[in-house]
Amino acid sequence: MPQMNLVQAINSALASEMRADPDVVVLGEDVGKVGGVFRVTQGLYDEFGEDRVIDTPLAEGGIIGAALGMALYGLRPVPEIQFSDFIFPAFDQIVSEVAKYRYRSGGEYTAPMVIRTPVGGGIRGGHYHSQSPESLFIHTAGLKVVCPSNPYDAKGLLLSAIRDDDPVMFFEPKRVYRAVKMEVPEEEYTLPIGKAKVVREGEDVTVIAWGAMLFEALASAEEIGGEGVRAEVIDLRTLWPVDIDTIVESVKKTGRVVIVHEAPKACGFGAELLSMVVEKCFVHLEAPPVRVTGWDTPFPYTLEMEYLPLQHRITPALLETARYVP
Amino acid sequence: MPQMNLVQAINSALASEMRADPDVVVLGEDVGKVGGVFRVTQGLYDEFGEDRVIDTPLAEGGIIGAALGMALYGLRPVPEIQFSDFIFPAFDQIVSEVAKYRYRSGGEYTAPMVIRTPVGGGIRGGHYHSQSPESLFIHTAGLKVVCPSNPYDAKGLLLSAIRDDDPVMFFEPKRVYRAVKMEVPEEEYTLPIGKAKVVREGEDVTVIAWGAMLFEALASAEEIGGEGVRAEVIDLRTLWPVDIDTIVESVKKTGRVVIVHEAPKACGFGAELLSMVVEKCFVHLEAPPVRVTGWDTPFPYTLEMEYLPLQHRITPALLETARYVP
Amino acid sequence: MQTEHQVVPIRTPDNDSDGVTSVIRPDGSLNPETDPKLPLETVLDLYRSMVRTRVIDTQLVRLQRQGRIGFHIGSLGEEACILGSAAAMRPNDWIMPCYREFGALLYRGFPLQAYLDNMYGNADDIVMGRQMPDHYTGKAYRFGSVSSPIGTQITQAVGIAWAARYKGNDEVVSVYFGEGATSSNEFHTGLNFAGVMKAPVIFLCRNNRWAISVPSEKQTASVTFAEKGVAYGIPGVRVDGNDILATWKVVRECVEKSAAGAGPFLIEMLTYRVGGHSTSDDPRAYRVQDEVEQWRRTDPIQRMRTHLEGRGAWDEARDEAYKQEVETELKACITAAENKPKPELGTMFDDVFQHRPWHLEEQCEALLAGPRPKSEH
Amino acid sequence: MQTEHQVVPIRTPDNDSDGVTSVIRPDGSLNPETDPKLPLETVLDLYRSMVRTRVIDTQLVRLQRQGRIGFHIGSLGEEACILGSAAAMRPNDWIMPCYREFGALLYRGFPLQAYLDNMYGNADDIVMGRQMPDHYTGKAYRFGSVSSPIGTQITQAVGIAWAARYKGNDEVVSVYFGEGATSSNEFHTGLNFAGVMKAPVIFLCRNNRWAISVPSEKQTASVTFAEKGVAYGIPGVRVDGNDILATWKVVRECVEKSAAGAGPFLIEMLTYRVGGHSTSDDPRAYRVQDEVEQWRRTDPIQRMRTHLEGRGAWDEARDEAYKQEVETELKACITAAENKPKPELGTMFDDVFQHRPWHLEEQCEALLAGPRPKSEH
Ligand SMILES: Cc1ncc(C[n+]2csc(CCOP(=O)(O)OP(=O)(O)O)c2C)c(N)n1
Ligand SMILES: Cc1ncc(C[n+]2csc(CCOP(=O)(O)OP(=O)(O)O)c2C)c(N)n1
Ligand SMILES: [Mg+2]
Ligand SMILES: [Mg+2]
Repeated sequence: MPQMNLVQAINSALASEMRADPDVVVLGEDVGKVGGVFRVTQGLYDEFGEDRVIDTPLAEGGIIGAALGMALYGLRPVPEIQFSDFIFPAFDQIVSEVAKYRYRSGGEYTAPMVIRTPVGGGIRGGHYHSQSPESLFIHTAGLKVVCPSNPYDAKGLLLSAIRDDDPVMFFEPKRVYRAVKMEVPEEEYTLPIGKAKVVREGEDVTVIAWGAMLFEALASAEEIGGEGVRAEVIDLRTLWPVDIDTIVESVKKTGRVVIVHEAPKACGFGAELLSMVVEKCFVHLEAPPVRVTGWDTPFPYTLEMEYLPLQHRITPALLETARYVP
Repeated sequence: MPQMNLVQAINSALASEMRADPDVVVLGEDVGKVGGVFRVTQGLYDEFGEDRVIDTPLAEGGIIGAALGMALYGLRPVPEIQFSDFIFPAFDQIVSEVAKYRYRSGGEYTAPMVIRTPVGGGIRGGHYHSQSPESLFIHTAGLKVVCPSNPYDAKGLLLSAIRDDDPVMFFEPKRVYRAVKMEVPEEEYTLPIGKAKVVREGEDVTVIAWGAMLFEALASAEEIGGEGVRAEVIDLRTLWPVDIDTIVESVKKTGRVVIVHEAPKACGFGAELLSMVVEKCFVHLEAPPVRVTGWDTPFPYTLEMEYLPLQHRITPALLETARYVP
Repeated sequence: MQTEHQVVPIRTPDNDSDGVTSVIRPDGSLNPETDPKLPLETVLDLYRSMVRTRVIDTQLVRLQRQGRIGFHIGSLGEEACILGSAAAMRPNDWIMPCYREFGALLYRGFPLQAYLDNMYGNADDIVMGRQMPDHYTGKAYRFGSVSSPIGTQITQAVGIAWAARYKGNDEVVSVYFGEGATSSNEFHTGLNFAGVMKAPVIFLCRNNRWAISVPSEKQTASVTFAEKGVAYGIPGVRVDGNDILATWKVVRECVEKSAAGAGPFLIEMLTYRVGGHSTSDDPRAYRVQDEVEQWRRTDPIQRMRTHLEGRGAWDEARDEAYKQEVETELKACITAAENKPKPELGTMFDDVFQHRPWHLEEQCEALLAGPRPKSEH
Repeated sequence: MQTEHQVVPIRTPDNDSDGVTSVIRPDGSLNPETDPKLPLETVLDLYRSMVRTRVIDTQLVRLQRQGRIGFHIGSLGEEACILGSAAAMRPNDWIMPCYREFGALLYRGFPLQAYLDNMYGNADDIVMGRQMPDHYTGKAYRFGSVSSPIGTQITQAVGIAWAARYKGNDEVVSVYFGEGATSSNEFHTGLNFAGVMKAPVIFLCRNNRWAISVPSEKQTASVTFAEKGVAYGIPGVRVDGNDILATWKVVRECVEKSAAGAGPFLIEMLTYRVGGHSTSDDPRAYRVQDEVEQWRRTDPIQRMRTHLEGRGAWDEARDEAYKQEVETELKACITAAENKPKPELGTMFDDVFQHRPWHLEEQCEALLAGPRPKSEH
């Protein structure tokens, strides 16, 4: 089985689905000839031609609006937004149109599309090449939100997302685009949207993470293992609709939970996760749930490692939570 | 003292500040000659002329982008977005520019402006004349968010917001635009941004609300008073930065809290409030905090009264929370 | 060098001259140079479609005033440009509406009852009472879903057209919007994408002179709306939008060219919003009655009727009879719509996604378990 | 009627003819009809500003390759249009940058050390290391803050211009953007608002033929970028952007007209992005070297030097000496910048708001209390 990094796995998913289904088209800025600024669509232009791998003018609203038209017609477009920080010119199309088209047309029309976009910090990107806007889309009824952490999941989830009849926001953690290589089947396979994965079992405290922060959470879990604290690590993979069963089961077991994300704390997805945990596991909670997140500031450049909720911040939060006595 | 409804109080605030400060200008769609589709800016065009009350072309991004330019130059623009549902074409300007200009210019520039916009449902507005997008702006570092429930607060808060050196989202609960009249001074006065108000004291359960839902919360509080349950009602008034002291003090007293808002539940501001309460009052909580919110669907037309978190849904939540035994 | 462009002042059909195509002359005769020479039955059909639209419009405003429906946004005075353009689209072509084009949808065969059910948001409403009145949809009629946010349908139309061509289907997409919408992000992006992609889209700009209270001269400093096509390499065309034959002709020509590979066209249809913006609006607050009266003189229905009567093809009796027929049909639909129940509660949670996820199941159960709200509104 | 527009094919300064103003001829002589007849000292000053910009650009790319700075987005080949236009703005006028205009900021007197501190994001960085390199700001120089999202500065420029006029100040605002940015929402809205408001804005479109990997002919189907002004009632002007004298002349004329009340202008400056989009980009993946070579022949610095040498006002020795001077200054600034500490941790929480609210105080305390991250990156 070939070894692939995240970029290659996503590329492989796109290529295999485009081979299988002529209704799948890719569009976005620089996705064609040059294969995307992160080279995720490399080779697709040569294989499938400029009708299926479309270099668009510089307008995210046009990319999503046109993709929505294609989806309404019956295609399965996979638009790319070059950085998720640049999704906002398309925000109206996404939240007012893509998310609501099925609902507002009484189910007459559907809007199947996968909006792929790199997300997250740690690549010296400053304000506008680092943000994690997932909670804005989770708040918008009608969108599924996926964020894989590793190549295998990425391919399986992307294939599911393209075949899904609902629009899916597909956030790609760019900090780990090339960080991890693992075995990924050349052939197609799917992983279910809506299923989290317990990537490390433990009895003492649950840590919920996704994307690039999953690796930080894992590192912390290993680190505190040395101190005899057993952390269970959940990789959410799908952010919305979230896999509540896996979360509840774990928190009922540990009674303690730490939630990690890069986005600012205020109204981040961590707030929703924390709230759901409290609503569903109140009597099981042995410690206050804790959020380890980006600060409530714009994303900084020089100090980005001080901004991100990395291992050095997750570890003490895990220890404190695991050892909390009321 | 004159009796004013919310529309009149906001109008009075605008007129008095425009008289006092020539740097205050109003711009937006239909704000001029006709005085706004809700008549909030009525009379301003006649009094201050078309240079200070500007009917713009139909482009929210232009309204906010131009307002930002004015603010950078030193004016204090008060742009109006006709419905908060139509704020999304301006979303990029607001979250990428207005919110970050001070920060990213190292404090060289400031972006003082008040973005006024009607918010909320209950006026038969369907998907696009009913939404409550506050959490999207709370999640964006750099914005203050205000939502008054009554005419007196509205005038005092609007005057503070215009004089504030930071950008303020000023959400006006349109369902109660003309519902309540109260005494409002003709002359100028300010109320501090960042201060909530305990509008009803009680020992048994805290209910947090704002805007139009405040009245529903109050009605529920009265209703359960008959059953001997004493609810404390907090009108947040400023959503961000939220008045944490008032909330914590109340929840420490009651040990129980119900949060009410119209926006969908997932990643709504209720999630943040609930999380903060848990983080700050864990050991004081005698019952799981509860959210009574809009459903996680687009905002419906015919069934909107079944969508909104009105008295009929707040009352049982309050009773259950007040009577909760683990 | 200054880029030059032809200056074409905004004209009413009254002072029509070069630059704006029209067919029906003030005396009712047709300009033989522009007359599309449609069979009489088609001309009568076009005329009746306008009358039907107006009868319905008038009745809906009345229902709103009586509090029986919540809202209506109509097409009073704009019937010719809406019906003429809709009729000029071929059956396989697509129509992406703005919000004033219920006449176009009915013209395509959408049942009047279904439209009324949408106006009432009842259990039979095609969108299940989820959207405001006049936010219909008609996929079977190749007609998009009405949305309130201005302009969003424009880029979507480009995507549909692109997709149709990609699939090798001979289909052109028309998309309606007001002149106010030319200021929107989506107008710019839609036309720019269409120009680059050479997508078969007919951009139909209803220049009815007003965007709620904002007159078209405050909307843009360009001299015409058609010339905005220059910015996208798209031919801009102006037509007398109160002349249904002229509209039909110009639109059909563009459709044929576009189908043949000529790419997109921008058509500015000169008309006038005779009524308020919607039932929520009173235009007396911002415009003078004189202007309205001037435009009433070019009423598209009256112009067509003058023509038909001159031809001996129509008369007062037939007009009355036809109106009566529409009114009878309409009354029956209203009665039926009013007697239908509201949509079922659970439908609120359908179609957010294809399948209801757990959280919507949970919320639906909570809603069904009650309690019920005290007031209906 | 089809709106007509003049068709002006995209030209390089090589095949320049009518429609595109230029001054410096291939042989270095000046076209007397267009020559702005600047004093020699000014001409030398313009030349030196280009050389300085290029020396800095070249060095910054090197620093990035060595891993000493994180990023650079430069102006290689575009110096004439950037410096010529910046120089043509009057001292009280405003400049709203895109991201390639550090040369314009330095031209206005911004200290080179301050620019280098920004490139390093150190404690002395004017934006406190908050933004990526090349995201400077210069309010004292009437220069806006660089932002990454494409186009956002365009509507802001209109607001500034409107405000200046409202305050009765004789100030014009210029705003830079690439030809790719003409596809953005903000280009459309900015030009439309400026047209309607008659705001004194000079829209400076650097048509450098590429938007990262997308060539200008995939960006739009309009023949030129200048003609996009038609859509907004704004005169569109084309200038040889590799000719600093032509750029100066055209921009200054527009500034004067605009200041006198003529409203906004759109200037398309024809140039070429000789380097990669930024240090993150390798253009060999999408364009042929021939094209680059063709444009190198019209190099704006070489053209100006040919002119100056022809006049006997410059020679190799002076050129070397000047470059040496800049390099020495630059090296000192680099050394200084590299030796400065990072911004203090607490600064991360300043300027989100005027005063730190409780939640940022709390977060700042948590951060300061540690622990510190394991790696710097
Ligand atoms: C993005 C957005 N902004 C504002 C509105 C409110 N609004 C509804 S219709 C309208 C005017 C539209 O004018 P025009 O495009 O000329 O169409 P017309 O109503 O004249 O047919 C406005 C401002 C909206 N629906 N969407
Ligand atoms: C809204 C947005 N989308 C995408 C990007 C990524 N991006 C950065 S520069 C660029 C190309 C810009 O081209 P152009 O406007 O011609 O300017 P140039 O770089 O050629 O000077 C793109 C797509 C961005 N910064 N902002
Ligand atoms: Mg209009
Ligand atoms: Mg470019």
